[in-house]
Amino acid sequence: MASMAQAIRMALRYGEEHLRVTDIFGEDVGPPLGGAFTVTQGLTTAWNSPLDERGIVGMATGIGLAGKRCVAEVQFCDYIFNTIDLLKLAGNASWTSNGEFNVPIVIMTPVGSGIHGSIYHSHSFDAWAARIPGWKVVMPSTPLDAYGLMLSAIEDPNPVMYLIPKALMRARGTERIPGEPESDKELRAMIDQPVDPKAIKEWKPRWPKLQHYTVEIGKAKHVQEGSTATVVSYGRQMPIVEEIARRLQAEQGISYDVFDLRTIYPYDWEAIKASVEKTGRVIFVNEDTEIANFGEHLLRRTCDELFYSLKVRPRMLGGKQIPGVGICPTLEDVSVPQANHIEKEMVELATEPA
Amino acid sequence: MASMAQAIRMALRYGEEHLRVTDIFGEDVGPPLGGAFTVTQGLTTAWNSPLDERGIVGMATGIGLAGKRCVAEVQFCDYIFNTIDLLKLAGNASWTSNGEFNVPIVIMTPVGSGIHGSIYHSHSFDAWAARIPGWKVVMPSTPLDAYGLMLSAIEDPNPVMYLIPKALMRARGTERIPGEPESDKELRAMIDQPVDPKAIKEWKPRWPKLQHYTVEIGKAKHVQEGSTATVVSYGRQMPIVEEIARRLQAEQGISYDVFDLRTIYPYDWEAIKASVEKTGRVIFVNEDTEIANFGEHLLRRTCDELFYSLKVRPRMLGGKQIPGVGICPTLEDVSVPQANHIEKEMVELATEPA
Amino acid sequence: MASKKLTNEKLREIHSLMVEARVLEERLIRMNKAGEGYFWIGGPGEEAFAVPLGMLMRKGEGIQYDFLHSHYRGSPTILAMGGKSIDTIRQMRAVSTDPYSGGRNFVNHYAIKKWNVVPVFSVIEAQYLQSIGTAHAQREKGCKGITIVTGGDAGTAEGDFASALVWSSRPAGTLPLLMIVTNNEYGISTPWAGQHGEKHVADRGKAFGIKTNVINGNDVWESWEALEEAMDYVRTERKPYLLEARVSRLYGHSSASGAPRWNEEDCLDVFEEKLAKQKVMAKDEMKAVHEKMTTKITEAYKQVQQEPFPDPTTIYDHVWAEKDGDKGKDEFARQIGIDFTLDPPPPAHH
Amino acid sequence: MASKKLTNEKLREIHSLMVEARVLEERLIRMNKAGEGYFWIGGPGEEAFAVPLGMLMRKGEGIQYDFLHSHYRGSPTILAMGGKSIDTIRQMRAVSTDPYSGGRNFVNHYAIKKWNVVPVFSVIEAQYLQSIGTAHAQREKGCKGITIVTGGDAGTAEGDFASALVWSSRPAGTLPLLMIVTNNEYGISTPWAGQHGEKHVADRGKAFGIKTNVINGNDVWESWEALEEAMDYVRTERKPYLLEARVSRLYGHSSASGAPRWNEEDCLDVFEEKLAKQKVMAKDEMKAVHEKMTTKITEAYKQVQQEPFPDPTTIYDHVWAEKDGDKGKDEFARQIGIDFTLDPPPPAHH
Ligand SMILES: Cc1ncc(C[n+]2csc(CCOP(=O)(O)OP(=O)(O)O)c2C)c(N)n1
Ligand SMILES: Cc1ncc(C[n+]2csc(CCOP(=O)(O)OP(=O)(O)O)c2C)c(N)n1
Ligand SMILES: [Mg+2]
Ligand SMILES: [Mg+2]
Repeated sequence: MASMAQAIRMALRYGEEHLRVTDIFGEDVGPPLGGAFTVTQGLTTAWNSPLDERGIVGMATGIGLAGKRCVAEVQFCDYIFNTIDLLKLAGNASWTSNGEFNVPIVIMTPVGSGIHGSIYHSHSFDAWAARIPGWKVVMPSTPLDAYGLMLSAIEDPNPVMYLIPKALMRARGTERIPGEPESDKELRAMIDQPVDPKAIKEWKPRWPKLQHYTVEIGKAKHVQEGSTATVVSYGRQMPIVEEIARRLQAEQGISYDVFDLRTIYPYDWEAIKASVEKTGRVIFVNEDTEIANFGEHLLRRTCDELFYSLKVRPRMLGGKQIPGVGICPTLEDVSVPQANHIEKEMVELATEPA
Repeated sequence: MASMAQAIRMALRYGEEHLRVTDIFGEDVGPPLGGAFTVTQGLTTAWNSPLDERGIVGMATGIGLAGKRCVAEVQFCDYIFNTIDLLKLAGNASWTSNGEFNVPIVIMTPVGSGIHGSIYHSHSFDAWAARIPGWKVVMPSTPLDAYGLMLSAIEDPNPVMYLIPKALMRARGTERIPGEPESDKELRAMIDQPVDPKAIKEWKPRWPKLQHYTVEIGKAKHVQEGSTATVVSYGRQMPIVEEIARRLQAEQGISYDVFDLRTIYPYDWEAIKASVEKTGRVIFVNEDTEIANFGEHLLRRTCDELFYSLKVRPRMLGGKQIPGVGICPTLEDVSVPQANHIEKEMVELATEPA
Repeated sequence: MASKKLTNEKLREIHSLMVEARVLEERLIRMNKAGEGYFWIGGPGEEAFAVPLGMLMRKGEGIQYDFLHSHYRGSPTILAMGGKSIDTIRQMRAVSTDPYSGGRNFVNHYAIKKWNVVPVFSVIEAQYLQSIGTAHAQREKGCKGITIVTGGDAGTAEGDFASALVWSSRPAGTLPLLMIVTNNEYGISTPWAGQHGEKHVADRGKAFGIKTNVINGNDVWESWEALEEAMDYVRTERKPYLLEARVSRLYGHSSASGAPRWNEEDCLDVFEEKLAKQKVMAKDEMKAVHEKMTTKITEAYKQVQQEPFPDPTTIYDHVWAEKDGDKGKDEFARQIGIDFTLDPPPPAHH
Repeated sequence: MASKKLTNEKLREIHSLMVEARVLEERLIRMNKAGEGYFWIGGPGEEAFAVPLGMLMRKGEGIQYDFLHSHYRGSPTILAMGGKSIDTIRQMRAVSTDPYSGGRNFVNHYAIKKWNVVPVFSVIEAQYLQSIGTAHAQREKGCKGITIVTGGDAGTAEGDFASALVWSSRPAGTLPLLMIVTNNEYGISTPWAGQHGEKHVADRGKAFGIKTNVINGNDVWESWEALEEAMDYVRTERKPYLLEARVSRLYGHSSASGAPRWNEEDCLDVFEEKLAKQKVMAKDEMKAVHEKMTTKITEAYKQVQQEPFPDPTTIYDHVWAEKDGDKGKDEFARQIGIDFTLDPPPPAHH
């Protein structure tokens, strides 16, 4: 199975071949590196930008205003924080102009902890992005969703923020991407750039026959059916939640209704609502800092509309409100929620007397 | 009574005279204008910066790192969004350096709607600021608090974000600032710069004998005692909430426990907690956009710690999640909560059957 | 510095547009003072430069035509392109018929898709960053269109101005970008002199090998020629050009400073004197133009007073690109929390 | 370009520091490859320039001394100032004894209050913006201290570099600021040539009237002289100076690119050859220095391996400035939601 990095690479290839993408750019996005995480290797329209995130976001916005489609990368979301004004502009161009212009662009950026990234390779961006109206915000947790969401993001006539959980960049999924060859080795040989600098120059990817496969923006994935408690997560915490839910079902017979939100805005409220009406128990899990966290929004909306269906207090699990994630694992492990913390909360949620 | 603009001006004067403030700066902060809202008129250490918010925040951070004290202004918080990375750095300098350095600075900026400011003079910044660890964040709603919070902000050895509700800039309070003369006219004659450009050159302020008066950062103001329902707000919505609470008490005998939070981080949880334990009903009111809103955090914490004390669903009232506040009042009035919306929610909160 | 290129007919056209722009702006200022519009900012004093700019642009939609990323002093340019005064008055009054923002934005914040006038944003200097994107889109082979961006002198202190210099002169792909700075020697109340160590803003282009020019933007002929030269260069060379035009600011910064008339050189006076001297137009003729425009603008103003304010529920329109005639409404946002449009407050202050 | 100013004693001191810095960095790279530290980035290849920089600084605390806003390649400068190799190894290993960040930050991210070394941040070019602030604080009358800021070539594309030029050359108050760009012709994988239209970064200072210089930073003598001249100028004139040093990047960008040895001019080889030729040091002597440093660093490395990782609860320390010995703990943050430090996961991967 393809890794998430390979999946996004193939989606971008599909984009430049079939969806009119003219530019894929950012710092070290073009040759010889093809992206800090190999995501843009071998692409025809990939090019290196100056080291200037404001320029990157401005460039993307302008390309969109000119009616062309591009995918721009901010190398790490940790370095996107000087562009919030520009993201706001891209998000409000349609609204301020009363619909004269739209900005059909994608900005992708790796987010989150889990690679010992220290203070400046561990930031999250989901809550921040949710605060910028006019953007759609997506975040895959599997390679197949990564592929499908990227195609949807490119096709969407609005700006789409595409967040990549960097700790899952190399993780392989369980579902094959349409067109992907059977063997991982074969796929690597076809689309992974060689490591040797000399070999890179000669190298040309051989792309599989990729197909049009999309994941609708705004639709959560019902990862596991259950009746006792609802768990809503996305990104890096998603596979952790899934594993715990599966295990607790097997070991303790607790039945979790598990959702991978996939889209942060506009999120799949119908799915959450139906589930919480059924279970009366809910937890929202992510790793962004916990004050004015996006999970707090979901919890508030739960109180707005489902308060009297709740059997126990609704929960939100996020990262601690501290200035950064320290590089030493003893620090990182207590700064953002780890499997043991998530499990404990999930158990409490399901077993707290109503 | 002094207006809020005059109160802050006097506080800054006290700061440069008694609290070692060496620099008060920003766009149009120095002569001849003395600030877009007259806040910095007549100050000895006020100077005009280049038109560069990143430079302003960087300059302030550097002054703080050098151990000096300054107050920098971003002319409107609408133009602070290209500096979030720098604000994060100022906020994490102490933490990343494990305590080697601290950054004792104040950044002040006008926020919010209410002056027909259209898309770019109506932004809020409270939820955003709450997402930047290492900062203390304050927001006065009266001139006296504005004075006391500014002195505390200057004295604090940490970076303090001082948010000024611009719609209240000219509002007068009911409590006199220590040292302030009895007559408003007298105060104006002493510290308001003349409007005539020629007169400005000659003009020198006559400062009243100002006194050391502080409002502790982290302490809410218990604006009105009550037993039925808790209302927590700050900034521009505060006087609106107060007026409604007073009126509803008189007209309908509803007894509200009303708090002016004043500090957004670290907020006065003890006060909120004690009140909600008493009333079992709570609403958090502000005007920032409602997704990942700071009020949602307070609501989440309420669910964390007080869920089983709640008699009815907890509420949060914020601005709509749209790309801006339109200039036409027909638009502004339905984009951020107005008195009628706040009143309706407050009544529902208090009267919903438990 | 009278150019021979400008025929008398063209000069009359320029004069008419300059007068219309001036009368329009003065009406906007009066409206603001009368409380019929909450904020004024605009272009009086920049007409001699800004009208030729609008006339010289290759006007149309798409990358084969010129893109304009304008600051908020662009009314003369928009009129010269063919924009209607009444539409600017509509934006000032924030009525629903405002074609540029539907009653949402400050006046002189244009957005005209069919002429590649991208939205004017209040955020100083961000337009320079966005301009590199439309210019990049115009690097397509055989493309004739160029991108033009305008901004003030003080704003060049933002790093974004430097970014435009860096990106437009990249050896890996130079951009067909005409960067214009209108230097009125002020940023609101702050004089240029204390804040800028460079003699001319334009000098900053030189290190990047960018062609530059500094001109008197109060002179119609000089402006016309400089713009023609710069546009030709950018259009044929597909390389950047940095043009600094020294201009006046005739009514101060904006309504925030009261918009009083300043004692600076008035490019319209200068132009009219030269037209008279060169016998292109008689004083009487000019007066007639002023009267005609005054009547036109007064009528437009009166009409706009009859037009309705936007419906509250329009706040959700065009959050998204339109799809199947849905006006890009964000119904999702509406359903979160309380929908204030169900309960708009009484119109106390309209 | 051998200067007479450098005595043999000084040259030996420089040599010793350069060797120590090099051996240190090579140890850090090995540690990273062995999984004893998660990320490496540092300064091998910049020693000929960076060691003189550290030696020439006016070292101390407060505005009378020089401030250093360094990028992440500053290890030779810090050693030259008197920093201990073992402390850098501690930061690499992220142990609790790391004096610069308590096990939080990437290696070579210094912060030394007593020598005015402000925190090194990973955010490229932000240091140029912060440097204007310490420089401004040094505008105080009679102040002798200056501010020095360092960064790479690619980073100058950020608007922040331009902001430093603008702010430091303001006529209303020029700044005693020495801006240094170490140009290794790369930003990670991206060659300088495609992204920069300017011939020299330093040329960008000229429009602002800023004094500039471009030097071969691989040469100790040239670096020493250029730095001395630049520092003298800034210190006495209280004006900015922009110095570009061409340097090598000997182990690629960072551990992210595998940190292989690159085939670029090695300033240490160059220096040693010249020292031998000039008979300042014999090859044997130099070898002894290498051996001594290798031993020193190996011992330090071994000691650090014995040192503990930081306690989980320290994540709340120093959020705030310390008060009454409270370590600036943010107890408030701890009490929100769940305190993970009560339940740290098993140390699977330390
Ligand atoms: C990023 C940003 N900062 C501040 C402002 C507030 N502001 C509006 S106009 C202006 C001055 C602009 O001066 P200049 O660039 O010289 O243009 P001019 O108005 O003189 O034409 C300022 C500071 C803004 N709109 N955007
Ligand atoms: C604002 C920001 N953007 C991106 C990065 C990721 N990054 C780290 S180093 C680097 C290249 C820096 O190149 P240069 O400025 O030439 O310095 P050098 O590493 O070559 O010394 C990049 C892009 C970052 N740290 N900060
Ligand atoms: Mg100006
Ligand atoms: Mg470099």
